[in-house]
Amino acid sequence: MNFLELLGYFNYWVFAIILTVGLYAVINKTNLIKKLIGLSIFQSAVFLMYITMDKVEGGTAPIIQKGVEDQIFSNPLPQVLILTAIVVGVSTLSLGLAMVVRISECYGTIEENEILDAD
Amino acid sequence: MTPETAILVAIGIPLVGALAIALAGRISPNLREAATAVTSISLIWVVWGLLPILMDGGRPSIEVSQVMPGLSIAFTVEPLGMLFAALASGLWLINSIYSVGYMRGNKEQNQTRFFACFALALSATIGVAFAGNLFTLFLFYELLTLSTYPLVAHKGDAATVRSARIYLGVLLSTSIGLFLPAIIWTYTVAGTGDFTTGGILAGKLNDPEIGLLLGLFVFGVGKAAVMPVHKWLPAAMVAPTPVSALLHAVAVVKAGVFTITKIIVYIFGIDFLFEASSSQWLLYAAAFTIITASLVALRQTNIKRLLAYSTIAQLSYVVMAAAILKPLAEVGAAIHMVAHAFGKITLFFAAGAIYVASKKTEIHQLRGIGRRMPWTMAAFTIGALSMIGVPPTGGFVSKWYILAGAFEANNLVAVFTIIASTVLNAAYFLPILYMVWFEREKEGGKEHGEAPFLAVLALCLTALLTLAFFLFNGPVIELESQVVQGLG
Amino acid sequence: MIDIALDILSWILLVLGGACVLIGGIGGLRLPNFYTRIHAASLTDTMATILIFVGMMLQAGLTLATLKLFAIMLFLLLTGPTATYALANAALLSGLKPDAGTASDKPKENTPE
Amino acid sequence: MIFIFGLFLLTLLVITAIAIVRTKDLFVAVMLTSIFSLLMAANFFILDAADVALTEAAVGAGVTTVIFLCALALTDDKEKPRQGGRWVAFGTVGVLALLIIYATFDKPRLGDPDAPVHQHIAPWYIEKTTEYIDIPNVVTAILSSFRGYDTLGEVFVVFAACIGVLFILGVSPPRKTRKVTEKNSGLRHHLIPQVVGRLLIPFIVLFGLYVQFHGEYGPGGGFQAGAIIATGVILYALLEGESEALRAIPRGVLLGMVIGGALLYGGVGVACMFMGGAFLDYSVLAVDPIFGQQLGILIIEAGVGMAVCGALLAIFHAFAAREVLS
Amino acid sequence: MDLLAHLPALQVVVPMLSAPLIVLLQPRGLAWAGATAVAVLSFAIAVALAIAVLDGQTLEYAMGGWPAPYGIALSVDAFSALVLLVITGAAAAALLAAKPSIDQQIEVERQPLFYSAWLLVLSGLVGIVVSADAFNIFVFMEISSLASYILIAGGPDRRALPAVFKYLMMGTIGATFYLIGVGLIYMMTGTLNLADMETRIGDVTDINPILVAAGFITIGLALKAAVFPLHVWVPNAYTHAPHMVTVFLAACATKVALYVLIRFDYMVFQATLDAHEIQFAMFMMPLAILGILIASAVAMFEGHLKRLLASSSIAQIGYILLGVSFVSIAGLSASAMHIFNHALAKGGLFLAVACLAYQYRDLRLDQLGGASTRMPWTCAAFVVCGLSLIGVPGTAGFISKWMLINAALETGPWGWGLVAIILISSLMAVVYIWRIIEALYFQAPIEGDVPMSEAPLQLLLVTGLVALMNIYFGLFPHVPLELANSAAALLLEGSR
Repeated sequence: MNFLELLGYFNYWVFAIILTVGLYAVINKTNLIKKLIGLSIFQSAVFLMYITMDKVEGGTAPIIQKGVEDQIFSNPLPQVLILTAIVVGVSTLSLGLAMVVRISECYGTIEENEILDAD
Repeated sequence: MTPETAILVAIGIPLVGALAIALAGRISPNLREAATAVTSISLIWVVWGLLPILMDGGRPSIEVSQVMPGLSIAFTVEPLGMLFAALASGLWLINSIYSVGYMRGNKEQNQTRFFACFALALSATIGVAFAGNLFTLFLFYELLTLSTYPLVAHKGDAATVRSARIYLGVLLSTSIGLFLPAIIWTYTVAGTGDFTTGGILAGKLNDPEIGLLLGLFVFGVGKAAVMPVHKWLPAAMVAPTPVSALLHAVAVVKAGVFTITKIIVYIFGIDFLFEASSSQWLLYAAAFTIITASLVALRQTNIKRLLAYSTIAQLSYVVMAAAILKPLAEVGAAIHMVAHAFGKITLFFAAGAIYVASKKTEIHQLRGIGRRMPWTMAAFTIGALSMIGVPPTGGFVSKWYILAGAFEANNLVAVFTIIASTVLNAAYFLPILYMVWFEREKEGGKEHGEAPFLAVLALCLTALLTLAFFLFNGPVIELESQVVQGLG
Repeated sequence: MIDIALDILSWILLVLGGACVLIGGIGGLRLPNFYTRIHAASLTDTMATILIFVGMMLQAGLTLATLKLFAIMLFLLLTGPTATYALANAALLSGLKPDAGTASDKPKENTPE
Repeated sequence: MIFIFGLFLLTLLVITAIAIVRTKDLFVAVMLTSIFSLLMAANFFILDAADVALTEAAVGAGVTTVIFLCALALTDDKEKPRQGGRWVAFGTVGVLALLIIYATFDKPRLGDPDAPVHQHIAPWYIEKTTEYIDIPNVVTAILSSFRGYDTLGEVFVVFAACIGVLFILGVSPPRKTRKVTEKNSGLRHHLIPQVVGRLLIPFIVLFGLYVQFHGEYGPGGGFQAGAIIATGVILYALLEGESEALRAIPRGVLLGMVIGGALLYGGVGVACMFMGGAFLDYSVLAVDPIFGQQLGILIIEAGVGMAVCGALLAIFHAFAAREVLS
Repeated sequence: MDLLAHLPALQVVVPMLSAPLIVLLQPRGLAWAGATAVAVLSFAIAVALAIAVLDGQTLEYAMGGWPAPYGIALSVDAFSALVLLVITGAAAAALLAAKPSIDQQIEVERQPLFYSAWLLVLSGLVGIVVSADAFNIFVFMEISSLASYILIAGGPDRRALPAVFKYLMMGTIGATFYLIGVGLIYMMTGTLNLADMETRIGDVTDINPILVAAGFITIGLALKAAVFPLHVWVPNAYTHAPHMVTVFLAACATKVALYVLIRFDYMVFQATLDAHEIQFAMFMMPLAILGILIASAVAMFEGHLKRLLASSSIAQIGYILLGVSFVSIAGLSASAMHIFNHALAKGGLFLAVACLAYQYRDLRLDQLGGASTRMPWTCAAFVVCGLSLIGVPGTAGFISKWMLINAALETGPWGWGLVAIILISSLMAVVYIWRIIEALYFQAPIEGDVPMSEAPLQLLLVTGLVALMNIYFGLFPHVPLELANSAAALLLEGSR
């Protein structure tokens, strides 16, 4: 199924694009909150990559129904990993936001260059 | 106390002493001086206690720790080291007597730090003397550099710190940049660094490398002040005179030449080196240093700087003697260490005494000072004569042996150098002596008498030693000839 | 027979719902100012919701799925208008005056450039 | 068919991401981020990752957005334009993108059943789950038993974030500050949202509990449940105002939930140790190892739920209850 | 329960589970006592582990009792034991000394959270070290990172906040890169267990994803390890963190990332990547050399005490990397040794800095005049540790330098050039250490209300102890040496 094949790679390409978009925001933006948003995009791109690799053709979510025979399941392991990763991402994010709040209290701005000028 | 433990004790005593001095210094100066005296006396007792064993050909040795396979901290007492240790410990006592007088006479600051570091330096010196292999030697060599840095920088003002930086910079960079690679090279080639009679490199290196390695060693051991790495010595003259006296007449510089001699004798082995044509340059380097330093000394107007350059010249005597690579010359080298030590320390003491009594530092100020401080200047005269090598002083004996060695190797360069330098020495010392004794003092000079009693006592002692060494040098020679037994 | 009729009916509902969504979308794009636009938007999450969900329920028949669909529809019907209200309210508080005319309020709005 | 839908969603994802980066209004950016998360969740669902989809929706689209908004309220919601310097960034990320796309060739295509991923370990999980643990949801089985140690670590990540936010925001704001009135009174003056909200909250919490305890059978589990319940309470806080919410569930209780949850999880592990198993080896908890496993999973999921819910709420309050600089 | 068998798990679990309890210890001082007790306990565990693996064996532990590639396995070998000793030792020593300094810098009511975060860092770091599962490493990496952000942000200076924010950004990017790399490997091998990866990665036919994964993992970990071009977060973070935190993190945090990097490069990739040695020589070695030289040069001209030491840390990381890049037993053991010795030296230095900072508010060199008379013992300890950092014989630092030089000589013709670089950098170290010592000893004391007194005894004792250890391990380095050697052997034959 050639088209599916293309789509399969398409997933990876989207992963690459989102990753780079997020990273671009992290590198290039001076606004700290914008950096954090970029960071979260960056991370969710990775989630996409993991989840992409767990799909099996004709598979279903790995929940075993009693009595139903020879059903194909998608790979549960990447899902587990990403469950963890998502929560880790949120934790990092909230910590970062807390710092941003303190920074804006101490410096009166959340623009990186202005902060650098302040010191 | 077995001789083995005696070695460790000898190194330990000054360490403990340093601690005691540091603590005592917080209570009272007298207690501190007492601590110094006790330490130095007990040190002498231990070190000289080892002499008889050496005389009977004993070689007590002990390994403290095998740091890494093939790399161990070990000590061995052999004649050269024994001589060096005995010399240093003995002169330390006299020197402490002197320094008490000097420091108090000058009301110097931070005397506690001064005496503590002094003890520390002594411990390092003994370590260098007794080191059983290159690694241990290097360890204590560095320790000596570091522990003498505070002494040199003692005064603490900007100029002093700057020259102290030169001192430290030259010594550390040469030792890390040249000496350490040389050691590593030796370990990789020979697989060991133990000092063994007849050398460990024999047959393991070929001709050009020998010269290169020798060069790394000679210039790596910056303390030997072979030109062009002599810059630190005049710089270090900013130190208080006792420091210059002990460290730059005895401990530090002698550690340098001692190290070189020891390396030539026990690492290369003189025969092996004698065969190697590429090792000849050392002789010329030493000769060059002798002549140049003497010439520079001629043009000095400051007493201590003059003595500094004279020291450089005299050190190269030892190096050259070692480089002649003949048994007699090696013995001469050893003796010259002693003779020069006595003579030079006397001169420094005298210079210090003059400074304390009259705050005079320049040569031209010394007109007729002999009448004011007869004892000091008498001692000065003896020291100067010993430098020139006039009998009846110790300097004569050592020069005699070196010359003998030079003739044995019919090494005309050495002979010529010695003669020339003798002339030069005379040329820069005799005018001073004349000026001191026979010229009339300028009018209106400030009135002053002798230096503090302790100082004078000390310098008279060393002067006497200088004379005594001319007569009673038998045991030393006997001891040192053990070094070269069955060689040459 | 009857299930065919149900099928047809459900498809009609679904198509109508889709149409509503489309209209709402077009309205959201074309209408001049804020209030008119949220009006268009609210069309999607009320009318369209009802039509589509009823359609799907008819598809599902009397199963657990129908129950779930009903719950979801209820949820949407509760939240959607509330959201619209909150939106309008916020706009009002932030000083955006509604006017009967079709004057565009672009300058007053803060849109991402 | 479903793949077409996926294609569509992915394209939307990219567009949203670019829009997020381009907009200068942080408020808009945050809202778009929430949409981004929803799209992502839908995508995960298409790819058979029900649990992940649920988590992403609840955490990514829900809680994250709220926290972002709180932070915006405390700082500034406009981004200052910045000039120059972007070509370096473009270069870097461009190289990165090429690198990854280069890596994608040779990758097994989407859904390839012969991909090594599906050959080596996953089958073992799928077949042994029934044998050792006997719960339908393999994801839950792996999450809480086979790789329970990871999950424990994850709980402690959340714990770390919680104490971190409390620690960093623990210092009182430097300058003189005033309370924003509407912030405390919530939406009490707005009838409709209040009524609707009041109506919804019980259902949200109920649904949370369902997800919590149904996790062994369907998609769900501690994290999702914790997040959902937290959103319920956050909604309450928005309606009734900060102070009300804090009166309902005081800080101490929240911290207690976090600590209690973490310790509950760890305690189970230690208990297993004392009962002669390895750390987190639930099978020793009961005579019948399978029942032991189920029991252990039940307990630790409860612990996870408590910890996550408490942590998210504590973080939310730490932001929301902070006074705004004048 | 058989305690020895459970040690690997306990090593992680003890500090981890006691972290929440610490939060509850509100009353003043109690939190500190609890945290210290736990840290010392985990140090004891680390010692026990080190003794257990001293003979080169490896302790395995199956979490949850599930067999290795399916469940998560912990494994402790000589290398990890060495690093464990460093981590737990640093944590315990710093905590033992910490109380006065922390009381001075952090409000009492926030202290329980602070100490709890401290324990989390500890558990996270040891968790990374003992874990044998790629993803599990990521999780614990995050625990330690988040907690260390907290610790650094605790600094009273407001500049700590931007610094730690930068650290958070780069740290998260690094962790995510690592995650991508692990994902790619998982995609190609279907496993997460390191040993399993090593065996299965060999028969992966399509090499591209693996290569890219190697790149991502290397870059990500290099970010966390502050390898030269990626070190920008270090100086500010170390400078503005609370002093005791600097002691702790400077001693071990970056080294753990290096540890993981070494683990991956030698255990997972080497079997696959053709010409591993070449890749190291072309890629790692230049970075290491640049890092050593440039960072040392920066340190030579740095005016702020902590910042100076921070840049020297970057140079030291370069040394470790250099030893690794030789891909030889000697080089690896030199690196392992340097991990240990540098922790000793730098930990001691920062402890001394903490002592100074207790009396001096301003840590710029020109403000430190007369310290030697006011706090002689501190300065003495500083000198000793400084010498160890320079690598003066008789101190711990010399051992690793010596080993490094010998390893360099083994590499053949280039050897002498590398030796020259090492010696030059040592001279640079002499310069920057000596600038500090001159400031402490020979600089006129600045007039001010600086009290003429030593740091509190508690702080001073630990500092002195560490200084003495620098000398002790310079003379009797046998235990770490043995560990380092067997670690190197394990790594290399594990890869062949």
